Amino acid sequence: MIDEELVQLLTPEGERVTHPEYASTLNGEQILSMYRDMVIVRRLCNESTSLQRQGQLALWAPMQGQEGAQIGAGRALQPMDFTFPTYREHGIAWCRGVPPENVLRLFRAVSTGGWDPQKYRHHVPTIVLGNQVLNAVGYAMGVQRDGANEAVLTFFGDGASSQGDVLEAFVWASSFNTPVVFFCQNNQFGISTPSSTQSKVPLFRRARGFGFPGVRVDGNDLLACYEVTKAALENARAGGGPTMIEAYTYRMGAHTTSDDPTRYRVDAEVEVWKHRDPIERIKALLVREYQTRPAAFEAIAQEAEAFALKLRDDVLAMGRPDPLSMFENAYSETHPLIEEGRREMTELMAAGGAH
Amino acid sequence: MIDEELVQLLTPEGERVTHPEYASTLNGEQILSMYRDMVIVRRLCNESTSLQRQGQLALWAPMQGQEGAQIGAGRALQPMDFTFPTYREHGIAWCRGVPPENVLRLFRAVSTGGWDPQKYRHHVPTIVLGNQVLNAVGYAMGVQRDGANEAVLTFFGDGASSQGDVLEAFVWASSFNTPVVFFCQNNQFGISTPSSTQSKVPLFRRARGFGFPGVRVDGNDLLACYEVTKAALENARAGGGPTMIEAYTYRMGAHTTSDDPTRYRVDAEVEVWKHRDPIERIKALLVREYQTRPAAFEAIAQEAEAFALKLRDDVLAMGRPDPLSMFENAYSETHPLIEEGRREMTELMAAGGAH
Amino acid sequence: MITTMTMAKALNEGLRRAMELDPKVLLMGEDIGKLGGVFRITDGLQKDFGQDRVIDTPLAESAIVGTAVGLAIRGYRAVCEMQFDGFVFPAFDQIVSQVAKLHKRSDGVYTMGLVIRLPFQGGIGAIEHHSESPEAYFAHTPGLRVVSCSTPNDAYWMIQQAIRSDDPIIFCEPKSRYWEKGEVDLDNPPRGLYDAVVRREGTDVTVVGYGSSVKTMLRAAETAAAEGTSLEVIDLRGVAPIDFATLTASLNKTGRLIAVQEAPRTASIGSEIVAELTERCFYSMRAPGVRVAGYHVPYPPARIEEEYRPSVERILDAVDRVMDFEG
Amino acid sequence: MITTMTMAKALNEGLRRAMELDPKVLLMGEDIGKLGGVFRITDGLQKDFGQDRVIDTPLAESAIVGTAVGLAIRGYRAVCEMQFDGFVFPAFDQIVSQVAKLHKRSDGVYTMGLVIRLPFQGGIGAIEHHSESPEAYFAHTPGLRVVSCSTPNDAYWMIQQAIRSDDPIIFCEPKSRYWEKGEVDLDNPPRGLYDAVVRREGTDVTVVGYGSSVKTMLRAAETAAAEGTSLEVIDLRGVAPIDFATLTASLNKTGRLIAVQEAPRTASIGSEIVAELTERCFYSMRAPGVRVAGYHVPYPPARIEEEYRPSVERILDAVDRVMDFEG
Ligand SMILES: Cc1ncc(C[n+]2csc(CCOP(=O)(O)OP(=O)(O)O)c2C)c(N)n1
Ligand SMILES: Cc1ncc(C[n+]2csc(CCOP(=O)(O)OP(=O)(O)O)c2C)c(N)n1
Ligand SMILES: [Mg+2]
Ligand SMILES: [Mg+2]
Repeated sequence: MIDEELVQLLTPEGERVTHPEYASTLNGEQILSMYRDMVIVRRLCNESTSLQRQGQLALWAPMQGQEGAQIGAGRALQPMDFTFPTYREHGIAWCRGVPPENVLRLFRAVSTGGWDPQKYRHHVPTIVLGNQVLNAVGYAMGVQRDGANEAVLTFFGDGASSQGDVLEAFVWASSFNTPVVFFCQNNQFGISTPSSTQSKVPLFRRARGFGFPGVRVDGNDLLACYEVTKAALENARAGGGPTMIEAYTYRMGAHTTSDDPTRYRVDAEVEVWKHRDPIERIKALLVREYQTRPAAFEAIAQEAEAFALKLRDDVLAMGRPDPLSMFENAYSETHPLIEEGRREMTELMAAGGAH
Repeated sequence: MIDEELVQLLTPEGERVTHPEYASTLNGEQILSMYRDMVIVRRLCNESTSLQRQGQLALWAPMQGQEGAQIGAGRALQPMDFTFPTYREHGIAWCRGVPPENVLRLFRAVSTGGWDPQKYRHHVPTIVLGNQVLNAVGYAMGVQRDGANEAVLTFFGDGASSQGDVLEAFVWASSFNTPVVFFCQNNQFGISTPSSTQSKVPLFRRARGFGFPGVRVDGNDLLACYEVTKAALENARAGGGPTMIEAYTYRMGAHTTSDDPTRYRVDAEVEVWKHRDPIERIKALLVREYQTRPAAFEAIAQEAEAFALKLRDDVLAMGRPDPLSMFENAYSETHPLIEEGRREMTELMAAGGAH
Repeated sequence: MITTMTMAKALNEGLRRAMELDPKVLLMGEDIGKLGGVFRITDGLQKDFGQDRVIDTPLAESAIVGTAVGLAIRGYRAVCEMQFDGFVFPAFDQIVSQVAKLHKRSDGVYTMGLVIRLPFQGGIGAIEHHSESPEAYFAHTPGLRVVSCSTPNDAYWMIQQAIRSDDPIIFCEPKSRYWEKGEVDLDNPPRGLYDAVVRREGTDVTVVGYGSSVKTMLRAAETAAAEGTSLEVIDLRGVAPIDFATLTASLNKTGRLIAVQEAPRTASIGSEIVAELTERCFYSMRAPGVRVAGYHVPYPPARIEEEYRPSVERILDAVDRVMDFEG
Repeated sequence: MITTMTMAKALNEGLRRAMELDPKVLLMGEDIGKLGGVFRITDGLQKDFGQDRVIDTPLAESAIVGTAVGLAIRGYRAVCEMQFDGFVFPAFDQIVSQVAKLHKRSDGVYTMGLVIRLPFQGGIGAIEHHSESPEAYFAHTPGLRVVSCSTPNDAYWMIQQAIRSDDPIIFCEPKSRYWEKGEVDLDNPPRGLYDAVVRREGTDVTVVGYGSSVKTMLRAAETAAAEGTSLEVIDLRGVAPIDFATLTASLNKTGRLIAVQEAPRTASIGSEIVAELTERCFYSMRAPGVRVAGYHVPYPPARIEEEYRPSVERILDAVDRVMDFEG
């Protein structure tokens, strides 16, 4: 992984390296707190996978391996910034303060959203690849018009980078110089499709051709992800326009719980990436540089267990929605077909089992 | 127009300049013959504009100013290559051998196509911006599968360069290394939209970020357009993959006969570009270097006049299509709604004016 | 105040008024600023409201609608112009997947108060992709609303009502009527945005349509009257939802129904009207409802478009059919 | 030879057979190669036919269809897989503007012999955008054809017939039935691609639907029979064009009509069936045709999807309505 174009501040072994443009500004306390975030969201992913296996979730999209990218980017945000996720940004949702059980509502198939996006300044998940990237640029146009000191951070994957919507978003962000940062997690795969199918050259280079900077960062390096995102967001808030960040990382698990990655990738590759685990890397740094004690790690591990237990309880407590709720919020204003549908369903429920 | 990135082989004054990568390979006879093409397609545009003013065409999309780009590119093609135009590639249609009156069928609103695209290896005009660029890449995938020694040349404008379809086509062409050349005529405008709205940086730079070369060529320089296109097509046929060519030119006339360009551009700009007229430039070269006599130019001018007269006659002879023809070729195979519609219309025509 | 103007001007004035009343209203589209739009509907508005409120966009419809969604999330009300009906399709995904669903997906937190203006239908002798009638696609999509105006007065008021609505609205403008004049009452909005209106009373046949068809239906009614048949002409206005109360009242009176549209017939607004009204008025109906629609072919070259579009002749032919119906 | 297999396997075998018979047949889509598609419909085909004929594409639906158009021009027959119904919309523009129109625009020179495979309808407990029923959009579009299979035997034969067709076909696969088994006759194609088929004969009510609804209708017919009402269940198969001859024959017998679909009701296939059949069978009808459809809301979260989809209960409720109809 020696790559001149790759911003790295920490080696896989947890040793610091310097970079001409970016320096780490985080102190030990902050790093420990971000380590905690990473451990918790990984625990969230593990727990969700078991919940799915036990039939409690319809699906789960795991993000193990991408904790460095997401906690790095997520902690670089200011409270007033706004984020536009895909279906895999559980780490970002965590950083935004979305109650974790709400993240699971979509996957438990009790909601098509999950949380109040204005309250947490975190858009609902977008499943149609690339749609949210244009929505983010539009939001950023609103920020501009309000003269607000805010930035927008939007996510997409290496696969989605081929969608017209993402590429049109690049055109617009450049044309209107909007305060938006494009955060592409290149986790090397669509579902089975390797990122080489989407591009023969590193993805971050696309940005330059649209007239704004692209940066490739080691997505498993929390410190680098944090600094690169922070700088891009600051630049956006200062009127400097868009940046594209390609976080070069690896999806350690399956695409979703429906996926069987053994069909398209070899174990050896997964093994290689295990040695680049973003969490282990920070742990090594904490031990080496900040003399963090086993007890501290142990406390976090315990916290994560407690977190997982509570998460499980919260999820199991999520009942089946009232079927009549499908008529709520389909429209803002009254609509005759909504009234009719509600009436029909109510009658059917009342008649229940007439046949 | 001194621009290091711009390939030029002839100055606006018709003086030759050298370029490190491209040299002109055309002899005097060829240049004269291409001069003739340019004069004729300009005459075609002038005649069509008058025809439209006289109510004989529903619309016309003029291309005056773009003759260098189109005849340069069009003459660089091999017979078996295939081309995918927009609605403005009258010069390419000419080079492909499409009967000129057929080009006007769309604009006389007697057809939604106009010619046999397989016979002339020139696709029917595409009006929905960008659609044809993906179609071209698909065709090139077919060429690849056939192992044929052919290339595909597809056109689009600076405006269309913002469409998702064009950008997805870049992704695909790169991913599959298809034998396609993207020829973007940057004539500085969408309708009223300046090309700076589509991109803050020269358009040709986009290609590089998708993993293939982009070249900017002086679109008013016939010689340069010819050589750059020829090289790109040869490279494509040889398996070298796609190239994007940005022909930097200027639409001297209106967007279409429905347009009023005085609303969005100043006369002074148009004047500047008149001095860069692609036809005058070649004429100057022919006079200076090949001692072409006035009589030769005169003969071409007369040929163009005769051409225009015939074109006019041919267009005026184009009758209104049989309304029943709308049912032809809507489907390849029988379809009950087509039968029904045909029957209904036939009855209505027979009843004609019952009320 | 009552004044006379074209539908194009009425839309322009309606947009102006909406922008004056609400600083969150923005216009977006291709060539809508300096040029004033290819139909000049936005003429002069960029000059008066600036480039930040009347936005000349890059040429990409998915992006026009996709960014309008983001602006809605931020509290703006974007009015997006699609240059022509045939160019709305690149934006179809954003419309169906995001515009129509985000109010629901955000549990009501977001309002998608955006308007997509669509110059639609044919009749102007244009080349292809410039004369489409895509309204059924949108009517079929839960989460959207569709309306169409047929007079300058409606144009003036309906565009303002649409912009004020918190739901996303596909606003269909019959481009062949842009240059026809009519009276506009600048003080009194005529009626609710989705209310159908009886444009001519009649007793024998209910003829219902919208947009450019309204004038054609009125012409047919005149001829029919001369021939002794009385047509009740209804301008739908609300294409989705449809004001079935007004239609039912009419059909219960006439017992005969003709639905007129330029769009092709299969799975269309006309299908919906006939199916639903048959259910509501079964015993009043003296003949089955009949649809007069575009044929099931790609929109033809303009020289023969009048044979494709519902004409007075074709409506009268349908009148004969429902009047003479014997089963 | 008659053998038993799932619909998924039948499609796989049908594709394999089509590829064996015609070297111009190509498959394109996301994850269809190595992975065999998320539903494994193309399992093993890339291994046997190579990467040039079973093409794992970049993730862009407009490009999948847009390049399939170019391949058709070059003489290939591309079978495009849309991973899920909800992801066909980025390709909508290419489908409506090019696929549907190029045969016409080339004056018949090009044939657009391409197939767009669409796993559609709900019932698998998926998250949103994975359970849509977009068939009406395509049925409304001249130039396209739409079919849907409901049994493994039909799946096996219809996919081959669709691939052989020179017209572009939207091939709707009821994903909730992929894993249900049935007999496949490998030698004798059952009938024409657009022919409706009576799946169960009956005398009181004609119940018509397609895809996943067929099984639901058959279940309803069983219950109804027990309650003394005889339903004739028709599997549409051809969604556009519709085989109205078969439907008319049935309706003239029963006099009562129910159209069933998962898609929302407005301007839908059900609207078309009711409107057209009312015109054709007016005097045979003892009650107005009734539609049982998805509600006019975005597809709900899967935990309550069974209340959204037409259920046996809802069909029987409609049966009561048409049997008890008094106007
Ligand atoms: C428009 C669209 N097409 C297809 C899909 C199906 N799909 C869901 S996720 C996925 C892969 C996306 O890969 P990438 O963008 O790299 O994101 P990742 O899943 O790796 O985070 C696909 C094809 C979709 N959601 N949207
Ligand atoms: C998808 C789509 N949107 C809008 C239009 C309307 N339109 C026709 S030409 C044009 C400008 C195109 O500019 P450019 O691509 O630079 O080509 P040029 O006309 O300059 O040759 C526009 C907006 C269209 N044809 N297709
Ligand atoms: Mg990925
Ligand atoms: Mg241009």
